Amino acid sequence: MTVFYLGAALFLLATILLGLIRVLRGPGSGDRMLAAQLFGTTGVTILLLLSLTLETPALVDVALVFALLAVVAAVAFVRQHGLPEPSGTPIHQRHGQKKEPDDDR
Amino acid sequence: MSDLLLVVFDLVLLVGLLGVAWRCLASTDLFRAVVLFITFGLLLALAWVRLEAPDIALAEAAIGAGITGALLLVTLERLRSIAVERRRGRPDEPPDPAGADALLHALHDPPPPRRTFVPALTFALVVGGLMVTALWHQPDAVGLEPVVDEHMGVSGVDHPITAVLLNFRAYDTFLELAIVLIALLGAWSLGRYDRLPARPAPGPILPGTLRLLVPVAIVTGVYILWAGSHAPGGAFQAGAILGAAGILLVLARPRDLPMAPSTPLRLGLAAGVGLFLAIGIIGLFIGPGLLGYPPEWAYPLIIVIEVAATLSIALTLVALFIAGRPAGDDH
Amino acid sequence: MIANTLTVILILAGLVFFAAGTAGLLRFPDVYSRLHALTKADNVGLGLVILGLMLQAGGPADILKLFLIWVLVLAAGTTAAHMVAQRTWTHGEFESDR
Amino acid sequence: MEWLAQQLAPGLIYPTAGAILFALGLYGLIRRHHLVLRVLALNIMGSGVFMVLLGIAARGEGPPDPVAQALTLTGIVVAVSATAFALALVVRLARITGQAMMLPGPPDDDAPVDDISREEHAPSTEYERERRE
Repeated sequence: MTVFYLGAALFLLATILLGLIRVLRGPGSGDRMLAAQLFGTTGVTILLLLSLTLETPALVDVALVFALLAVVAAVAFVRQHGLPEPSGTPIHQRHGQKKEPDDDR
Repeated sequence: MSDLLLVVFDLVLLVGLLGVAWRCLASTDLFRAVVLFITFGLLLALAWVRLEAPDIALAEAAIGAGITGALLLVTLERLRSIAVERRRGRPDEPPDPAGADALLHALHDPPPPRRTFVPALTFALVVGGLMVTALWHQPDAVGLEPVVDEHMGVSGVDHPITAVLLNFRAYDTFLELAIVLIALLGAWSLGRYDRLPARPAPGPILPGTLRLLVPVAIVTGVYILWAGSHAPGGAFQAGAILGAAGILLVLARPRDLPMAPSTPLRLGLAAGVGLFLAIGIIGLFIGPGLLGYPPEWAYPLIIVIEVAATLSIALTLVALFIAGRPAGDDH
Repeated sequence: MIANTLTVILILAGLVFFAAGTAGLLRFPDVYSRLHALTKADNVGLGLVILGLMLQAGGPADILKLFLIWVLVLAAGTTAAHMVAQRTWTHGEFESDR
Repeated sequence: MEWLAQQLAPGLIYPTAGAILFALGLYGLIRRHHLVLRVLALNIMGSGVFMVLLGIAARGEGPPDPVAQALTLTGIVVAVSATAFALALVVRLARITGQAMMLPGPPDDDAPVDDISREEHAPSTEYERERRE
């Protein structure tokens, strides 16, 4: 059983390293943030599997903290452009313009 | 079989860590560097787990996932807004001539000039090589584990790391709390800038998540603080979790909250250092020395100090995140 | 024995979802479809692994903690996906590579 | 196989990787100019140091050295507050000079500070306004 958990953790670690390609390539910042979010979930799973492999129950707490705080980076990400919304347009109106007017970059 | 897999796991993890650090420092796009740094923190927590340090992994989880990432992302936002403001110029002044350039540089760093390549590489190789040789020739030692183990009986707690932090080497922890406070004073001395404006939540999901997460974060923080006396956990980790919850609130608040009243805020920020010092001085007169406790009083005193330190660390982290003096206190 | 077999099956199924999530992240053409791959596959993957681990847990407290982790990750995943989608929708996609 | 597993024990490879991380951070610190990247490089150097400490603490049989772990915990909290302070300084510098960069060459040591910011950086309207107040 230990070997199985460890193998599963190793597999998940490999998926993280593969997913790094998306962070490196982008192209948009949304893609990068999404990849980081996926890594967070994968990390939680690895920690849970390791807690059984290494017989350290405290790792479940570590996983709990990761799960709890995974959202903070995403919320900080959406606060980028914390500037007031340009010209106060409703959020969905500006879809369809492929490129933003360069105003708030 | 299991040993072999562990070795493979270690190697893959370390290769990943080094690769992420390398790509992070080689990025021209700062946002990419920050996301890679967040990933670096995650992998680092796994490395601490492999080094049998769940306490450190817990702290890294709270700080790496919750605080550093948000701090860096918000710093990028501040830099961008500064650049945008400069480019727009003020209505009563001509626009900044360096404006467009400044915007380009705000979130991008051009590749470094080639002439620094050889000296930097040589310097880093020499330093790294010296460290590696020194490490390989260092003899194995048991360290201080037996000494700590021997004295666990008088420490007042059951978890060796908490015993070291709050009893055997209490002065380290005391000075560390002081440094955290000094960092905050330094940030405050820079003025009252860059308050993040409150924004209405984009849709119903964020407020709902907040309503779930913030109470759970508070309960988890208290749980981690309580667990510290007998298992991995303690004041730093709890403080970091509560601080991250506070940062989440600052980031996601839909409207401006009333400013924290000045005096209680300052009392809370200084509570950890102050209480620690007070108890330490009392120990000088009735106990075994400065920052020492009589063994029978050790447990309650440690708990009191830990609660105060948790509060102070959490408040300080949030205040460092906001990075400006509270408004209206210097008029 | 039965519990062990079930655990192995559940975790393997979870790993398949993780692999699918990563493949989607790498192969899908734009950020919205990647979002889709990630939030579906990833959370089900974690759910299956946690279900498998619950069978090995020591007591009700451990089971509750595992369940709480899953709920928290679900909430975080939902929120993060919504935030990223909203941001991309309003601010356009390629601003990171200017 | 046994021999290999023994050679690659965590007590050896993690400190080595820590030393490499330190060197990598140093390299980045020297070469990159943007201050946020420099803060990241400093953080990576710090992580390398922590990894060396914890790796050495985990050597040998039995539980790891709690003193080294406690020191690392202290170090992490100090590192995060120092990072926050450094980032606040970066933002302040960007407000004053318009750039979050270290300039490639050293400024003239004899020049008064005001002159440096005026000559080497963009002219800073905000800085001026502040001084007028």
